[in-house]
Amino acid sequence: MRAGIVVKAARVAIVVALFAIWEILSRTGIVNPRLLPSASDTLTTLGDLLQRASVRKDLAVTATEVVTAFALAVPVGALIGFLIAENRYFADVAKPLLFFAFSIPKSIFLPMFILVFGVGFSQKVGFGFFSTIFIVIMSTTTAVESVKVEHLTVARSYGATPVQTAFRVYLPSMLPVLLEALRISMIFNLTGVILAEMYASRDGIGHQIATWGENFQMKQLLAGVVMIAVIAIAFNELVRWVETRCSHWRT
Amino acid sequence: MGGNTMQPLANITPLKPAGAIEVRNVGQIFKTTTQDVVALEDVSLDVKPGRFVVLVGPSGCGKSTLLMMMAGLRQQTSGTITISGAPIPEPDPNRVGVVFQEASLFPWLTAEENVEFPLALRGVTKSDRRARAQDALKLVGLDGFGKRHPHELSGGMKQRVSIARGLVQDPPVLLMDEPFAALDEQTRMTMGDELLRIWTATGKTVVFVTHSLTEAVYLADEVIVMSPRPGRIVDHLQVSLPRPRTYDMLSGDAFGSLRDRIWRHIRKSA
Amino acid sequence: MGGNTMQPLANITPLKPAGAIEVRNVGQIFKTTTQDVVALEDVSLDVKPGRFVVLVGPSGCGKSTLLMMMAGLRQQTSGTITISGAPIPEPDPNRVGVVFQEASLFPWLTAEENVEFPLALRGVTKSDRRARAQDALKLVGLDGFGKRHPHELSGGMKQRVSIARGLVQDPPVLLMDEPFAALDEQTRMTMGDELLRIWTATGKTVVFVTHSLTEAVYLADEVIVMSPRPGRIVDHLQVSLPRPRTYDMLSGDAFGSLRDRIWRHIRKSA
Amino acid sequence: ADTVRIGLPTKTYWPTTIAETAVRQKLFEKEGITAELTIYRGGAETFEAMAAGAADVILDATSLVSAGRKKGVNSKVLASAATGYYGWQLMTLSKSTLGVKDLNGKKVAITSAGSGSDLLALWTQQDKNIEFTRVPVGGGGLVPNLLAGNVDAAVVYSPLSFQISKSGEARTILDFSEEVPPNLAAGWIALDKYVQDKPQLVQKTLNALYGALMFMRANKDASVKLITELYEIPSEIAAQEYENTIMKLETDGSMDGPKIPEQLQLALAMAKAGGMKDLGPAAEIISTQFKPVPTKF
Amino acid sequence: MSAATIRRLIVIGLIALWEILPRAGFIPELFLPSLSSTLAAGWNEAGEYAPALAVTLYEVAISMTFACGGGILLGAVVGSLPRPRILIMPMVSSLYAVPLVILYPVFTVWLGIGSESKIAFASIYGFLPTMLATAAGIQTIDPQLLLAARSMGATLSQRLVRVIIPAAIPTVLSGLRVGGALVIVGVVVSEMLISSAGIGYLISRYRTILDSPHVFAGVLLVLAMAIAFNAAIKWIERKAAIWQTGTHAGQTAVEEIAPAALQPVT
Ligand SMILES: Nc1ncnc2c1ncn2[C@@H]1O[C@H](COP(=O)(O)OP(=O)(O)OP(=O)(O)O)[C@@H](O)[C@H]1O
Ligand SMILES: Nc1ncnc2c1ncn2[C@@H]1O[C@H](COP(=O)(O)OP(=O)(O)OP(=O)(O)O)[C@@H](O)[C@H]1O
Ligand SMILES: [Mg+2]
Ligand SMILES: [Mg+2]
Repeated sequence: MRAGIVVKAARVAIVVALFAIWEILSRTGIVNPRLLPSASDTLTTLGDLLQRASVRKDLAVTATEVVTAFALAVPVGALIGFLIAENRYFADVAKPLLFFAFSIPKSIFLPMFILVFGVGFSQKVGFGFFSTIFIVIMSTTTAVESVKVEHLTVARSYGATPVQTAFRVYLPSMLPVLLEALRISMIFNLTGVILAEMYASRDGIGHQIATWGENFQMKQLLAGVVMIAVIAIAFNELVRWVETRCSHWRT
Repeated sequence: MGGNTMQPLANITPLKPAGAIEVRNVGQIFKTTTQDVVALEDVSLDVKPGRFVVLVGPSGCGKSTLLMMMAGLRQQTSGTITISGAPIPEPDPNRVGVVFQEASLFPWLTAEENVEFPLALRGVTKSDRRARAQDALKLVGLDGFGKRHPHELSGGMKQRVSIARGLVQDPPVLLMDEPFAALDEQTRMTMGDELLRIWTATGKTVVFVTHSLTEAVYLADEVIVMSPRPGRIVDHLQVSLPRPRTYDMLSGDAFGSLRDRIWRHIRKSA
Repeated sequence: MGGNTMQPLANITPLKPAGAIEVRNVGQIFKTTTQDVVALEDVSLDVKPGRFVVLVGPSGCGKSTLLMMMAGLRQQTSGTITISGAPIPEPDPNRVGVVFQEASLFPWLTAEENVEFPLALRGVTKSDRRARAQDALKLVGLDGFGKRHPHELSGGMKQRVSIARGLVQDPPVLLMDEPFAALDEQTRMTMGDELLRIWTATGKTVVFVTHSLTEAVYLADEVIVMSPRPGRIVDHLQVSLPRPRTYDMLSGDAFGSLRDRIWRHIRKSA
Repeated sequence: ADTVRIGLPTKTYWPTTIAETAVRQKLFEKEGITAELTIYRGGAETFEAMAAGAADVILDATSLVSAGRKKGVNSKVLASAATGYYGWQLMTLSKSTLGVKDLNGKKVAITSAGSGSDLLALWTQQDKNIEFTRVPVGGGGLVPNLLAGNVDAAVVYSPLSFQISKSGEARTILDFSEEVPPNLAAGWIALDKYVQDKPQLVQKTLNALYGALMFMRANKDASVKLITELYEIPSEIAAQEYENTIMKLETDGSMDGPKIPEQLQLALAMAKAGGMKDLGPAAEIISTQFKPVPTKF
Repeated sequence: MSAATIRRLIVIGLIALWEILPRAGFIPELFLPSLSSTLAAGWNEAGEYAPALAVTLYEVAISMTFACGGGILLGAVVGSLPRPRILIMPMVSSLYAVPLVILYPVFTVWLGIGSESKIAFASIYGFLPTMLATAAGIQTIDPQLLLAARSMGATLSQRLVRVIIPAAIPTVLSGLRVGGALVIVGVVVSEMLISSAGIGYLISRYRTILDSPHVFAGVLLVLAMAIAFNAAIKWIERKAAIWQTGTHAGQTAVEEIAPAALQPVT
């Protein structure tokens, strides 16, 4: 954190360099500009798109779905993951089954969600939840497994209840692993919601992006992708902010 | 050592009656991948309420194991242990407190927060907790180090935080596993005297493990000497030196002969 | 203690010349979130090759920090340190070996494998490595415990494995941070004698941190006394007692006066 | 008012234009109903949505209706919508000199296996008696892969086909709207159960949809403007789309017509050739219950 | 009742439901064909599924090497060097935030439409979680252990192989689990999107023509791959447990070996 400014500068430099390469590749025609419109064109298009009320509305819809799905998936997933890590019996029963569920491409189940929820908010949220929960469960299990036995013994000797142990020992010591998991989960969640929107939708940004792609509107498509990436990155940064606030005790 | 102004721990007052410890024919066998290890065999021991008992014995003889069993952190393979009249299948901070051989501080908490931890578990209010943690830290000579994280403390400082964490709980039975091992002689003496003062004031039962025979005799009502593998009790001495103890007694004959008697056991068995 | 038949460490032979240590005006300032801590200030020190130097001082005075800097594990904020004539910006096991204050064993390796670890790093063959590790474990009285994992060992046993790991490296300069803190007095004495024997046979330079003043005087050529925060050297004693040392010397006047002199420093500063 | 949920297979497909027109011209309102438009990823997805009860009236390939009956989804074609693949073209890069016959042994991009574009590719192989590899690249991959030279030709749908032809990037070597014999490729569809429960609603929906078609035929400028806006394409392309697809759609919609069974049978035969199994006779899926009466605009 | 029994009962229950629900007409066959018809469909077209499975397995195997091998290695490097960690990690996890699935059709332009693009996609898909999990796991390592290794002159690569990876083994393994599963998903999804071979291709093709028994036959094969992968990880876990005893995971594993030896952890 002390070298914060240097690191930040380096990071900005890398981002700028990436955009510059993108621009050059496209402008010089090394890559067909029809396939990869230049960075500046994409950003201009992005600006135009954001002017449109319909796009802003789509973004708002998607954001609401994403946030809802995430807010549901993370606590539920974390709880299940915790139970699995803590309770051997439950783990033996559930772990392999969950793992198999995790290994199947989720998009196969999209029709099931329409069957159960119809098309709409709950279907998107449901699918976002479904895409996220398994990774949350698995990451929580991982995180729990990195906790030191001595620390648990100490807490036990002070008569910590399971809930207290969870919040005062597990949570802080798992934090780095957990936050990383949170980041990945968010990405899964976002992808899940967008896939659901692409699959069947009346609104939402995923639906727009699918159309742009199928219509070979590369500028809009890339602008849309940038838009989603920015949302995900903003979330990433939020998590990182939490992380730096919480783990200053690490050297 | 930062500001060695050790002050009384105001909040440690004789609230709860001291506990009795009864250990009956206790054995502990560890199953390892290679073979079974008989760590303790047929250990029986009675600690009356309010006594200060010191456990000595060569490295690896089972002292820590015995303490863990008394704390309910490990179940014996055979025999029974009761604390204040009841078995202890689970750790119970209302009956027993432990200071571990390794400091085992939570790295994500500051020294202060580490000491507050057991109080926070019991729902003591923030301000009350803070005050008591401050007192305990003052007591171990770490006034002003409350805001540091464990990795910013020296080995001895960590051990002292761990002692403070044990004391702040104020349990009727206090089990301490080599608490002063990483301390210099002066700090060790001061801490020993503080411990005796608290003990006298509160009437706790203390079981204390140490490798320093001088410390053992200086602190104890009774010294229990253990032999190595399988760990057994080979001697049980009553230390009848008057209290308060002074460092002058260390050169006295009574002291010397007690120390020698223990030393002979240790020498033989190690 | 399991089979205390300490035997000579056959493979520790005087292969490399001992190293000299020069510490010049060294300071160490830790930046913490709350404030800056001056851990060491203007420390200068010369250790001639082959000397046995003991470092004492109250808890938190900066002994471990000084050792870490000599080992190249931490860079000083100011001043210079040279080992065998060259600065040590990086740890260099060919010049310096360290035994840490906390055992720091690798939990996934057995005792034996932990001791072999530094040899494995240097590509010593399996059989050679195993033989040397066995010797080292025998030396610290842990013959037969090679197959155990650290969590299956007692506190003192872990510390001894850590000592064995330090010795097996056979570095010209050996830095030991309270290596005997968790040992009972008998084992401590035996280990101290073993260490002196190895030191005599190999001519290593040893810097040894301890809190036991008796041990300090018993082992040392020179004792360096440090004061607490900011850590400084307040005294530098030459121990001219003849070698080999015996435990009878402990009651002699020369010994007593040296011990007293150190004690007064510690008492004052702690 | 009753709400009808209309399922549309992709955004830039003519049914969307029709349904949107009906909404904007308030034709549903005039019928006293409201409509909710949902766009799906493709024909199969739309059909599944109807089967799942998430869509009431959909526009889809007639072959799916037949396949669906064997899978426990009972629906029928209520109104005929298109008897050709309007705007669908087999295209190569403009600089390429390949003709249809030259595609023997080459690679041709389709959207996905079993889709409309696959059907057309298979038909081409049969009709022209050639063999080529069909490469499913997804809707978004058609033009990029063609431009990058990963494939030699692609089956492109409208208005994308008009667009890349206009931009000079690609040229048409086979126009499916001309070449494929008329068959009932697409129709408005609903579940039997829905038809039974709400015949009135279905009738009104069809009225509005065909009313929209009538409106579009009568108002070129407004329609082109709508297409431009909806699909974010230049107005020339929109005009092309208007001429080549909208104007060719079935205006009547009645399933009573004498040619209907035959045209439907032909559509099913094509689907069978495309790998669909278990297709029933055409008669099973014809519903003559409705005759769209275009809503007045 | 033992956990394995319960699990078996659950599986049997699921299988029974799978057969009964569609048969009884509670779920249209379009959404879930009965297990028997799925198996029959798979069996009848075995000649088609077998080569597809071979293609998918080949792609999975190669992607797995890239994703898991590379992910662990890079995660270990990045996780143990503070400077690159601060610099690179945010960028990497941000990069992962770009929704690749959407861009995949465009990527095939450069990577081709054969196995390469699937391998690239699945590798990236599985690589990042493996790497991020490994890097995060490494941060939970006791710094004292690294200090000790450094004092013994361990080079960076030695520290990596002998300290960092063993110490982080539980996290690494779970990273591997997640990464491996994602590789399978990645290959199948990219096959579903764009390809003319593999299980994913068959799934999406049959799906487009509403042939659900054949779709689920493909899904069953994917499941079989996951089961095989899980068995492999289990095997590694058991091996690793012997030398991993300092953490919760190790403890649990040791308990499995000698149930009487240790206390349950909580
Ligand atoms: N988890 C375990 N598995 C196997 N053996 C164990 C385990 N814990 C302790 N032991 C063995 O039990 C014996 C007693 O250990 P204990 O830690 O009680 O010794 P101690 O008296 O505290 O020694 P020290 O003074 O060195 O701390 C030792 O031989 C040790 O190796
Ligand atoms: N990483 C760090 N950050 C901040 N302060 C530190 C750090 N490491 C050590 N210190 C401080 O430096 C001082 C010296 O610490 P050091 O560990 O060298 O003491 P020591 O002499 O070894 O004590 P002990 O005998 O208790 O082990 C202490 O006050 C300690 O709090
Ligand atoms: Mg012990
Ligand atoms: Mg120290």
